[in-house]
Amino acid sequence: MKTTISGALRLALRDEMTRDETVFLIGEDIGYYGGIFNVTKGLIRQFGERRVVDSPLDETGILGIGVGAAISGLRPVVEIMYVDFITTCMDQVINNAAKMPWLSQGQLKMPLTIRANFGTGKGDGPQQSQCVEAWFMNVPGLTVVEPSTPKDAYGLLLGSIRYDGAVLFLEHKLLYALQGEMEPDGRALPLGKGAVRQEGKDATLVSCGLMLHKAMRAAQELLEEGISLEVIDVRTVKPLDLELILESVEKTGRLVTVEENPYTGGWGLTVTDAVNRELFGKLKEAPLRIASLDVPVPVSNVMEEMVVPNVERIKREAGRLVRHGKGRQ
Amino acid sequence: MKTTISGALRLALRDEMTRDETVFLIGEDIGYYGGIFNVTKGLIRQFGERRVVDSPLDETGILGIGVGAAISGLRPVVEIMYVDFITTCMDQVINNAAKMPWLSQGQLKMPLTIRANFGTGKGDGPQQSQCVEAWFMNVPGLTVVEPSTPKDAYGLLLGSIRYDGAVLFLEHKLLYALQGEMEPDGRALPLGKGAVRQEGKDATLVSCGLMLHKAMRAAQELLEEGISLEVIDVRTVKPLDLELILESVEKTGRLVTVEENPYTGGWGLTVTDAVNRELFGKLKEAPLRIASLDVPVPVSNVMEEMVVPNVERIKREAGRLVRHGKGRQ
Amino acid sequence: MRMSIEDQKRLYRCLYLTRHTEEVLSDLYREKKSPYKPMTGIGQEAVTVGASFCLSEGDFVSPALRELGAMLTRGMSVRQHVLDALKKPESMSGGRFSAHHSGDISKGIILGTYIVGSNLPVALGVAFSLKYTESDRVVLAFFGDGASSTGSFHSAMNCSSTMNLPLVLVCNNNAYALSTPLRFQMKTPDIYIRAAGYGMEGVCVDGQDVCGVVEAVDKAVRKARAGGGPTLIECKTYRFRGHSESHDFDDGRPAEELSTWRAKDPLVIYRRFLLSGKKVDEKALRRIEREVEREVKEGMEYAFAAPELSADKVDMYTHLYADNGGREKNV
Amino acid sequence: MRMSIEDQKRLYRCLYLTRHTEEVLSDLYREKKSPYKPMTGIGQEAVTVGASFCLSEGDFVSPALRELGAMLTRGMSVRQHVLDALKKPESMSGGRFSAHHSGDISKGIILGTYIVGSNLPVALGVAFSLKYTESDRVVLAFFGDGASSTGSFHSAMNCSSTMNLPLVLVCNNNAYALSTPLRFQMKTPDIYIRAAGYGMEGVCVDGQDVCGVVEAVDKAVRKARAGGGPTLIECKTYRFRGHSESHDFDDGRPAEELSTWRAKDPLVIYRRFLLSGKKVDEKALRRIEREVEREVKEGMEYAFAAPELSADKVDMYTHLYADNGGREKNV
Ligand SMILES: Cc1ncc(C[n+]2csc(CCOP(=O)(O)OP(=O)(O)O)c2C)c(N)n1
Ligand SMILES: Cc1ncc(C[n+]2csc(CCOP(=O)(O)OP(=O)(O)O)c2C)c(N)n1
Ligand SMILES: [Mg+2]
Ligand SMILES: [Mg+2]
Repeated sequence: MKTTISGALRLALRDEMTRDETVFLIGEDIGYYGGIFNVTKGLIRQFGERRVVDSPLDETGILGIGVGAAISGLRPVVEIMYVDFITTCMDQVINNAAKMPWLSQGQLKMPLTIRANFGTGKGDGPQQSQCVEAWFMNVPGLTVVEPSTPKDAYGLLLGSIRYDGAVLFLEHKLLYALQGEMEPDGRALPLGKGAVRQEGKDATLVSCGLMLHKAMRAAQELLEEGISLEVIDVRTVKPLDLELILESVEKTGRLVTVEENPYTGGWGLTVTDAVNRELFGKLKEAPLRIASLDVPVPVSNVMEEMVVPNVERIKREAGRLVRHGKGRQ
Repeated sequence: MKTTISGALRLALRDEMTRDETVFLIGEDIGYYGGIFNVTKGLIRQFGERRVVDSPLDETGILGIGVGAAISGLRPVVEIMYVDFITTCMDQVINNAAKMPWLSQGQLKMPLTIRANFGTGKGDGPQQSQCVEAWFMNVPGLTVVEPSTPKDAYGLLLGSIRYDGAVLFLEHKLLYALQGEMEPDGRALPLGKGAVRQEGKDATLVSCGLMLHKAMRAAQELLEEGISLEVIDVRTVKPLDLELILESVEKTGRLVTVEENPYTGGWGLTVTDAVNRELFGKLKEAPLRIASLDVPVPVSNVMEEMVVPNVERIKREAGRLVRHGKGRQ
Repeated sequence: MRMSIEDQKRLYRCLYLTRHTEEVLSDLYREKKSPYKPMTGIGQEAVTVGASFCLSEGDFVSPALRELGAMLTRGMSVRQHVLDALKKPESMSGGRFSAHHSGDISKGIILGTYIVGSNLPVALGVAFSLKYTESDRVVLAFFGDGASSTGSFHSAMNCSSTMNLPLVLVCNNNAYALSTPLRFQMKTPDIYIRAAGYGMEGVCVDGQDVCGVVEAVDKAVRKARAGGGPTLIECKTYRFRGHSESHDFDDGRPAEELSTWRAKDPLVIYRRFLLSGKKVDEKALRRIEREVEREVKEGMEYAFAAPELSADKVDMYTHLYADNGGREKNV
Repeated sequence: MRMSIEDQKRLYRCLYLTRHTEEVLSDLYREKKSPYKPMTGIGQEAVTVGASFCLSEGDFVSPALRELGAMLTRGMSVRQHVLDALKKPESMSGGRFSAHHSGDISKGIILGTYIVGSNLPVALGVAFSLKYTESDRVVLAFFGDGASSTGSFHSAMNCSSTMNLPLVLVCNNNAYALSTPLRFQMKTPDIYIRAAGYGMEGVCVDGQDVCGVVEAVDKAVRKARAGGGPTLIECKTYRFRGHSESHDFDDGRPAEELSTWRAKDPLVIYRRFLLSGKKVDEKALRRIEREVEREVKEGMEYAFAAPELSADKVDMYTHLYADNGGREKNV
């Protein structure tokens, strides 16, 4: 069937709630309102107020309920409306959700899924457009997932809910409406596995989320200019599927990471570092990172467009890397 | 004169409070008690309750006061007792302190210094020993400082207080007692400038804080084995003094970063990325990162010792890199 | 506060200015003539405007998310607001930040934030400054019923009370946080009762009656000015529009609820009050309205005609770091 | 709660067990015979033990930072605690976490956290589970006066009240957060008065009188069990020792204050109460004490003799990720 990413997420929630009584949803405006991007629309009618909980405007409370419920037998799917708001409950995420299973030697499980929308493109400015995966790269115990297609959204959300550890499940707000084929077959996708979205031989583009689609477009356009790019969708930003990436870069000899967060400290660093280390001496060019400018996300669309990588820029920089080396100049 | 890092910090606070009436301190137990590591000892007697404020146990309140006071003409030095607790006020740090000057086009200034102790070595476990610089690498607008000597502690703290932007000033808890020469001459050190702590030619070791001292020791011991390492103290983790580092690695041809945070997502990535990019083809070996294991900090000293890089490990891995290439095996 | 006739007219002017500006901007948005999507305080003007009206020069106000009334009452021009709304180069932030949260410290308007509740600790800090410098100025901070659930609210309440700071906390309890009714937000529908737990005075007023709001806030402001510490004032109110102009008017709210509240339009109520006092007549009010309409029109015209941001003129990095010294890259 | 003589003796046993264990561990630390630095609840046992005593099998307790009494009362053995304290391989966390925050979910003890206040939202979540599964079990969560300033406290109060969850919040208000006296923490010295603001019942009891604590907590537990929602119980108490054993006894506290409170030793008070009832005699209490002392001694001996962690046997990565599949490196 054809559906959107938000439709696929809704199907995943519906299917898993049907299958497993311990799964419940909690968040702001997710019940009668159906969620700020309609992902949970209709679920309260189907499952009732017990399993779809409209919470107070309090992310610490929401996360606390998630953590506490997870260690006592439930499988909470909590929603942080915009991921930027996670800054108000970081303690629960970093110090409790990520650590409790390890601290208890597995006595406590943490089947907690934290859903949140994120990203630029809506002119929502610096506190409602952030792309925050990189803040969590250095937090052992967390898993960070970022789907880019309806099929993946469905399978990865099931995988996250069924996974016994804490998952930050990030949904790009501009991708909710993206259409694609998928089957609501109740099958989960494994976390931590990337996917080759397009095969190529001149360079490997590594990306995810909205940027993945821009990278794909750039790759398609470059193909017409005779440059063949392999495009990898990491799908899980933490842990990254470095094996898949290394295999690809070993073949292409060139690496470009495309990410939406600011350049400094972005997750692409983990990719370039691994590639530089493991393929030292075998690379045709220095790996290239394409990322947002090192500023907050401006509210103006003119400025936002300048800050975030676009197809043109990816094309230009990746193309230059293949043609002349040294992507950025 | 000879003093400890905590003595130097205290002198900096005293001197700057004397010089500038707008400087005040706020934090938990910093007044009559003198701070958990005695840094503010005696200051309340000298400056009174107005300028040395014992706050409620509420980091959000503390940071809010810091941000609000900074934009209205004061120069707050707020203390987060252990940096781990910053997770309870991340919103103020990330969304307000780091962004307000930019958002207001400079109408608002943010002369805010956030002091906090951090790090391993006291057996304080996973929520009181974290090393968190990397969480902030991807937050444009913040500056992150980490002194490693009494002289630097004094100069960098003055520099941070006088700086008109938000600074996270991180003090390693094991270094407070470290002695060294310094002059309380009221001179600030510039932020963002690293220092070559030891010259060498075979490889460049880049580090800071407690790890810097371990790296120095390792370098000294390796020197006896005929390996000469250049050791750089970055002093400011964000922004990193990449110029200084690149210059050094251009000379030595090899890079080792030594950091205390977990390996994945650590700040060393920013260094290896820059070096790989700028010196591609000129490196003798792939840059090597030495960091803590990818786990929370265990409370057991036996385990903590295994998690955090020690002199032995730095020596072994850096030595191997110079001798045989490929530091980690 | 004893208000002179001039004061009363000025107050009505502020109310009408706020209402009219928001209506015009909303209409333009709905007619697709403007890209700016307002989150209006229509229906809540008595709170936003009334409370801000109690401030004097040098005082500060910390707006939450629908406090255009506070900004205008503090002297921000319509022109400026529309420049901000349209993200023009002449906007306060030069295109960096939203008009909803725009600030102008020269007028005592503290820059806001998208993060609900997060303006309160900042307001707390400004109040701290005022006490520190022994100023007799005060800070007025707005927040909604939704924000009362945040830790930020708790921090501002507890710290301001403990430290006896000149902070007046004004809650516009409009019965909803986005779509969420009070029953999902709190056990009791009252927020002012929280004050007692912090040893603070808590007051509850009818948020549709600007006179009552002014009286309560004025008293709290005077108390704060005199070193008497903070006050929490809850104003029972209602937003007549959706959460934002792209939301339905009701968001699932019961129709009768909306109509009951619409009958308590703060502008109508104050207008009636003024006329009943016989010192102001219909003509005088019409004159004010005409003036305001002209001001709004001129402000809109200027702002819409003002140059757009163009990519080649954007200054992306200044003020990100205080000295900005060479930090454009890899900061 | 009507307590039988057996119950009363069991309660005294728990009090004495807690006191004696902490004293022995503190002595050992001060004599440098043990590396473990206790943060004792000495002086506060009536709160910690008394409140936990009201729970039944299947209930949960969420300790704050000095709640050894709660752990022991819930059935954690002294041996286990000392194994945890000494970070032995046999400890609950295998050397990963501190004894102060140790948990054992099989005994209903929820793993704690160093982050003050942060256990409260977790306890809230466990209470949510209990309601969700229509269980009649309850959660008892401890926190200090210091924790009452955190946003976590606010969240637990508001959400538990709004959702009517089976949570009993017990505050041991010992007048200090580390060194900070109440006057720097809050405007009024009372915390139970916060409850009303959340539409919750708030109760204040003498925390040195275990009978009063038991009565109040038992009532709240029953109410929660019956679906009556949460209660906040503030117990006025005092810690007789420093913040931790490496801190001075006083931390700057006035000497008279300490001696006044020391005169209200909860063990002495309860002992006297038991004897005055004539149903328990000195001999019986001595017997209990002797038994406890033996148990503590044996627990200590076992734990001190137990093998130390050795680097070659450390399992660093299990349970960090649920499946742990090949994530040892570059996770
Ligand atoms: C911390 C945080 N959580 C959620 C949101 C999303 N959000 C924006 S406004 C709003 C409702 C705010 O309600 P209230 O405080 O009552 O103000 P009102 O809109 O009624 O004026 C929500 C949930 C946010 N901006 N920040
Ligand atoms: C969020 C946070 N801030 C500060 C600390 C440091 N700290 C540990 S215990 C403590 C005092 C706690 O006071 P209270 O809650 O009254 O408990 P008590 O020690 O009196 O039992 C402080 C400040 C912490 N652990 N967590
Ligand atoms: Mg509201
Ligand atoms: Mg206390």
